[in-house]
Amino acid sequence: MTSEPLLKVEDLRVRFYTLRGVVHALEQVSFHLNRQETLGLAGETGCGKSVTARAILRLIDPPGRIERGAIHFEGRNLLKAREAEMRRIRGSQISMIMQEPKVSINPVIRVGKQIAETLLIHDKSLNRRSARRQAVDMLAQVGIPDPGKMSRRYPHELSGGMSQRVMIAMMLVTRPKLLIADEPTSALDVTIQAQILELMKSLVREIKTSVLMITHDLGVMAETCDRVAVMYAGNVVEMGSVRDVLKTPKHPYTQSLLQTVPDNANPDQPLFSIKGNVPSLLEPQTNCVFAPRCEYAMNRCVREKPGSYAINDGHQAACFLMVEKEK
Amino acid sequence: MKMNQTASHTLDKSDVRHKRFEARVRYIKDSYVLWRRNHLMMIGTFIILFLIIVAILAPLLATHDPYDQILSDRLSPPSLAYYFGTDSLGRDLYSRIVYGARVTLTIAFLVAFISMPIGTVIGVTAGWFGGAIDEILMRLSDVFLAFPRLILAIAFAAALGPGVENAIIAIAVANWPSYARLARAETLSVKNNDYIQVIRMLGASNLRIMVGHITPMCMSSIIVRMSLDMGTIILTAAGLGFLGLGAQPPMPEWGLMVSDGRQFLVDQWWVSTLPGFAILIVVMGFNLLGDGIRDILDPHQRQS
Amino acid sequence: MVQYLARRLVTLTITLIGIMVITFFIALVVPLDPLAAIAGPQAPQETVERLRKLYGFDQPVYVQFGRYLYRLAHGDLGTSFQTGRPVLEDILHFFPATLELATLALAIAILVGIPLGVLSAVYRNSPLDHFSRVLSLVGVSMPVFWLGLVLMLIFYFKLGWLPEPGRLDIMLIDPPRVTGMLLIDAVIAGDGEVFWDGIRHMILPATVLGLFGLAGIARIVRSSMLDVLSQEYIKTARIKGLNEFLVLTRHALRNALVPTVTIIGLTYGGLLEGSVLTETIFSWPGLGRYLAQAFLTLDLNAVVGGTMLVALTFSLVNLAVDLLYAFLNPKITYTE
Amino acid sequence: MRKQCVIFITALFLLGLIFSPAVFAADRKEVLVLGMATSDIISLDPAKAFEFSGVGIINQVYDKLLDFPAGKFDTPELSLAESWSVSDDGVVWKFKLKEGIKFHSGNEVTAEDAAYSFKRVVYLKDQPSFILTQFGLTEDAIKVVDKYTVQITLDKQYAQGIFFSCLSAGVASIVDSKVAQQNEQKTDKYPNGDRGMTWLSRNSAGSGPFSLTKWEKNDRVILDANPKHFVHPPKVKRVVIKEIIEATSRRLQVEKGDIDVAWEMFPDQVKELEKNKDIQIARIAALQIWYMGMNVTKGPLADAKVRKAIRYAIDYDGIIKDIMAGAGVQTNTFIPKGFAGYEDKIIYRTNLEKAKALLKEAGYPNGFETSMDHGDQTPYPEVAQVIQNALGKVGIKVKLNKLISAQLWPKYRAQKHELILARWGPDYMDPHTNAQPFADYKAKQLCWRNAFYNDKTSGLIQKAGVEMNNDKRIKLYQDANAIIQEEGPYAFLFQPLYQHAVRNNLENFYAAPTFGLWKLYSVGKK
Repeated sequence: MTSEPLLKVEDLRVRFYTLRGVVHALEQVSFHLNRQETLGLAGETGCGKSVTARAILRLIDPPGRIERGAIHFEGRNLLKAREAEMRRIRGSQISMIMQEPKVSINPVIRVGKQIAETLLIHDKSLNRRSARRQAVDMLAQVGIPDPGKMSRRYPHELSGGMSQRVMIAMMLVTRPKLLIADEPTSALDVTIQAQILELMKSLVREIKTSVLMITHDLGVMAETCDRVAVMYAGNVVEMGSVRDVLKTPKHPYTQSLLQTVPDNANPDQPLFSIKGNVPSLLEPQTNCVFAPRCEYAMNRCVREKPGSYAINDGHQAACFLMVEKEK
Repeated sequence: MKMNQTASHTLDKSDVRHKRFEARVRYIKDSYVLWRRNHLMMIGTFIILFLIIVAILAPLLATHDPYDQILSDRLSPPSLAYYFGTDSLGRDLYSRIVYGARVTLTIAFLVAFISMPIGTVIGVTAGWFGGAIDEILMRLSDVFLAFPRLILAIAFAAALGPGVENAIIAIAVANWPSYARLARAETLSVKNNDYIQVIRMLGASNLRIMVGHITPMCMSSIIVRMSLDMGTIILTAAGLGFLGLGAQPPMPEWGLMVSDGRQFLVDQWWVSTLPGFAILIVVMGFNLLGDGIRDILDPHQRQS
Repeated sequence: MVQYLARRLVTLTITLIGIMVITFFIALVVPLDPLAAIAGPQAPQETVERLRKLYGFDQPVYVQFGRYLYRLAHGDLGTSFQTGRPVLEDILHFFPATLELATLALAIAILVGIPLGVLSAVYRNSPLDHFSRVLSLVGVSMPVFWLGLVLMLIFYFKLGWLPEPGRLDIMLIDPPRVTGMLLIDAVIAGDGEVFWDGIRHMILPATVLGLFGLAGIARIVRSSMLDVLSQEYIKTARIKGLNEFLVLTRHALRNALVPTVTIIGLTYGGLLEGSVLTETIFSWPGLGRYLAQAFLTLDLNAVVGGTMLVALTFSLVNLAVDLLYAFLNPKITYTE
Repeated sequence: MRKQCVIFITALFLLGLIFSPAVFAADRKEVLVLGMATSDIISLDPAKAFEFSGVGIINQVYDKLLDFPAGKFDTPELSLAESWSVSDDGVVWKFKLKEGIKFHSGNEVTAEDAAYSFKRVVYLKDQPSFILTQFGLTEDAIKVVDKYTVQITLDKQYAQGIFFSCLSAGVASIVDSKVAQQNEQKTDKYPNGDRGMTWLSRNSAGSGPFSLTKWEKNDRVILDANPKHFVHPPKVKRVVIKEIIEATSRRLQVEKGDIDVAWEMFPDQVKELEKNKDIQIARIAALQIWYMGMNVTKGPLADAKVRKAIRYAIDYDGIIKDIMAGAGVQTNTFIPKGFAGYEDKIIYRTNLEKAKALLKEAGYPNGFETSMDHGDQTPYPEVAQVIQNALGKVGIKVKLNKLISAQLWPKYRAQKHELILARWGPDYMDPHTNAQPFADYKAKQLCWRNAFYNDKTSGLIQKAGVEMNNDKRIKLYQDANAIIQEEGPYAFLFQPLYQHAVRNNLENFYAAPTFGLWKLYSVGKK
């Protein structure tokens, strides 16, 4: 890792000021993503994966606020960038594939037009016709049959898989440097999931894009990602190469998370579930958020908040156990 | 094992009840917060409350007898003797406006509370039974809906003879279809909910379901509709007054006062302008209130 | 599509028949005597009796109704007492003026209402939101007849920005009647002066009427904008890097308009109705006043004919709106 | 491509707009613009028109055998007729027409036309027809003696004053028979020909100072001058009568100078207008009597004392000074000021004591409850409320019913009212037109509607109807009036003033005491 990473998120904190009080959506999020690698962002739903993604694009809707931290993209801090600058970056440098393709595509505009639009707004020199042509080519690339005809369809006329392909086309047509994929497959049925993942893989390779793959599906992660960051209740608790994290998980949460995956080898073994509930994000976090559910919890864990400790090159975890071990 | 289940089951139940209670409390709390946040709605609420208070306390607030003519003082401008001046018959405008609050409220509420139930019943029935009944009832409401309201009101007022009571009936008649439409739509949307189906399987009678389970579901949107309607009702009444079909003199009805006073608009502005403002403020109030209620009931609002 | 249209037209005719029956009987159960109304206070008794026979009011209700149906079947709406002309002729004569007025009013309502609605949705709960909402409410919160006079007083009398009430300047000769809509006829006749003067005369009444429909539109635009803005595809648009303006116009508004068109349809009906009062104030020779007079003088034929026409227009407008709705919303295709 | 198209079309359109403005070929000075409420017009056919504005317009368009010139309202003068003669038994009348007078169509006015005009009135039997038929006129009673002489035979002798003023009424207008016949058509009401009624309702075939160019209902009436008129060629080229229902709007427009005359201003408006030096007020007492009818069949009202008490209780000053702002004169006679026989002695001045006393005598010391019907146009409601207030002071509780005309008149005709506030205007220019309805119940008019079946008054009126000596005739009316005032079913209130706001640059504009008498030919513009 000599060259500086494409994306470097440092100590990001996002809070939502709602009717019910302050929601600590992101408390302590730091990770980096190297060029042309795929980083998986894992964790249960509601742990802040999507918020992170939005924060990177600086699209946190009110009443949410980015309170502190830095997001370095190609060296410059996006949190400091002007809005106009951000707009230029969105869609052309960083783009994002949404979870629910069917609701994420404008229902009243023909898909071809929507894809072309991405091009047109970022390349003023481009004229409509050639934009349309590129859009159609892109549709072909994402493996949509008869792209010419399809480009004139309305979203509701497409199946879920198709829409997701369109979504991908819309986001990759500008060949961005970073693609955020927010659970790109979770809304699709299993058979299609594989195809979509395959498609993404090949495209990414082809246009040399780095990917931030958000998913709660460890399987998906295992097969698509180079590195993994595990999140819990607004914190990155463990980060490292896929192998390290999945084979030798260090953080108790990661461990229990892995245990929840049903083992196909011996099905008769009872399903494991983490005891206790996800903590309410309303309380301010002064301790290790996982402590209440952690079987190794020490009294230190309920008193202070662990920093993240390196285990070996690139593998780190936010847990006092790491420190204890060294002693 | 078995026992264990039942245990967990009972526990569930109480738990659910508790949760539901909590939810309700939180809902009310949120509503309050939203209300506090929605300044326009607060204003609206206060306007209407004020109107109601004025209506109730009219005899205390009024400085003169609203019917008492002092012809020597006719058309005198606002002064300490007559806060809002006097009209073409030398009656104290302030007192008339104060008493007018009663009339206006009566009209608005009567119309609403006549047409709303009718509309709801028809709408729910149509929605619930569907088929021929639905067709007939909806065609009927179409007929009344296609009638321009004022024209229908004129027709009825002309038929029944002018007078505020008839104006009320007329407007009510012109008014129910909008509720029917609403109620029907709501009914159709809840009709096929599982729990309705369950109740049905448990053998509840149509009437019971319609009254006990469906109508309540329609209420929220109907209430919104009502509060938004109030304004229109008041204005329609005023319009009828203008055409000589509404309230009759010497009744201190605002619309009537505006239209009777309009020939003095140029030189004695107060005669029609002040009751005009009264109408403006009240109708505005009802609208703001209605908008507000709608916003509060709207889930989108609750997210933030 | 065809099926759908057919079905709509059938229901429409049913509605119309219903309306006819109702109006007819309303007008007949009236415990008054249209004739005495026509004859006025002075005409001697025998005159009244003679006229009664002449108009066939000596017959029992069902006979009159029967006759009416018969004539209607032959496309004859009967003769109006007010004008002594065939009702159909009258309606065709008065309706265009109202149509023209209402249409311009609607245009105003839309052009002002939509921006207001969008503004208050985007800046929701901000002072701007409050301002535009109150503004849009002012129009519907005042008795039309009063607002009309006040505006006339200000803009015509005091400021003199706008011409006197009426449809056209006294010195101008209205163009040959083709559509009956002054502006259109003026264009057809290529008569610029009349056209512009006509517009200037129309501004005031159209505004008063427009304000009347404004609030409804602004309100629905606001709420549907709020709804749309919370949709995923808006986020997508932002992710694509569109600026807020494009997001609003190209992506949000387009969707928000879908529910709006229905309201616009209803509003149009409302305007035809509001015209009754507006026309009286601005001495506008339209159908609204004709109908009101008809009711006040119990001009039966005119009442029934006129009401049916208004209802017909109203229904047709709504049909058109539903079709437009289908056009705006690709999800809907009218194939049963 | 499409874009270019649009541009091209709009361009054409705009070009079209710049072209050829069609303006009436005269300047504003030659156009007289009146603003009034004309929505009552139903037809402009002399044989049908019976509404105020309708009759008023017919007066400008048609000539009659006898007529009242502008500003003179006492007795009709010869107009189309050059001379007349009557048989000794006073039944056969001959009228000789002036020669060489032309209709607007260019046809000459002949006895043919006169006969035709009268016959069609009799034939069409529409509202105003009674004005002629009351003299027993039938179609064969009207004969053409020679080209310029028409002869009319009545069923019996009638007072000449009555007959002549009827011949000067709008219904007696002389219509261009050729034009009318050309436009003859069959209608369901007149299966064997409508004598051109349908056509004449919106066109004119007269010889008067103006010809009807256009009538747009609820919009305007346009009259163009007939410069060749045999006595009264108009001073202006064109008259536009603009429909403006709102009095306020009329007033604003006259002050702005957009109209030259604003018809019938409300008293309070007049007060303000008098401050404007560009405006003068043309006022004259209308031949119109505002009265309150009391239905003799309804409870206490049956008692003459009660009716008298009510007459004493009414607050006349309140009505005239405050509501009418002085724009009215109290009257205690059914013969209006302006007609021969008018007596301006006031019998009833407000006197609550007397009223109370009378009620006591009648046996209603604490008054009673009753109701009053009245119209919905200002100032009816105000006047009604003042009366309500006044009667309240003597214990008579009055419930007011504000009714639209469609409800008011039927109720009145059916004798269903208790008290009713109404007004009466003459149908032709002779006291008889008031005396008969007010005092002769056999005429099935006001007297009958209020169920005052008094043969004494009825007899007096019948007698007057045939009395050739005018002074004797007037005396009979006055005797009848004395009785009516004492025990009759009316409380006479006042005669209003017609008050029109007139721009200063108008000359010779004469307010007329009734629509039947206004003439516009005299009006000029500086």
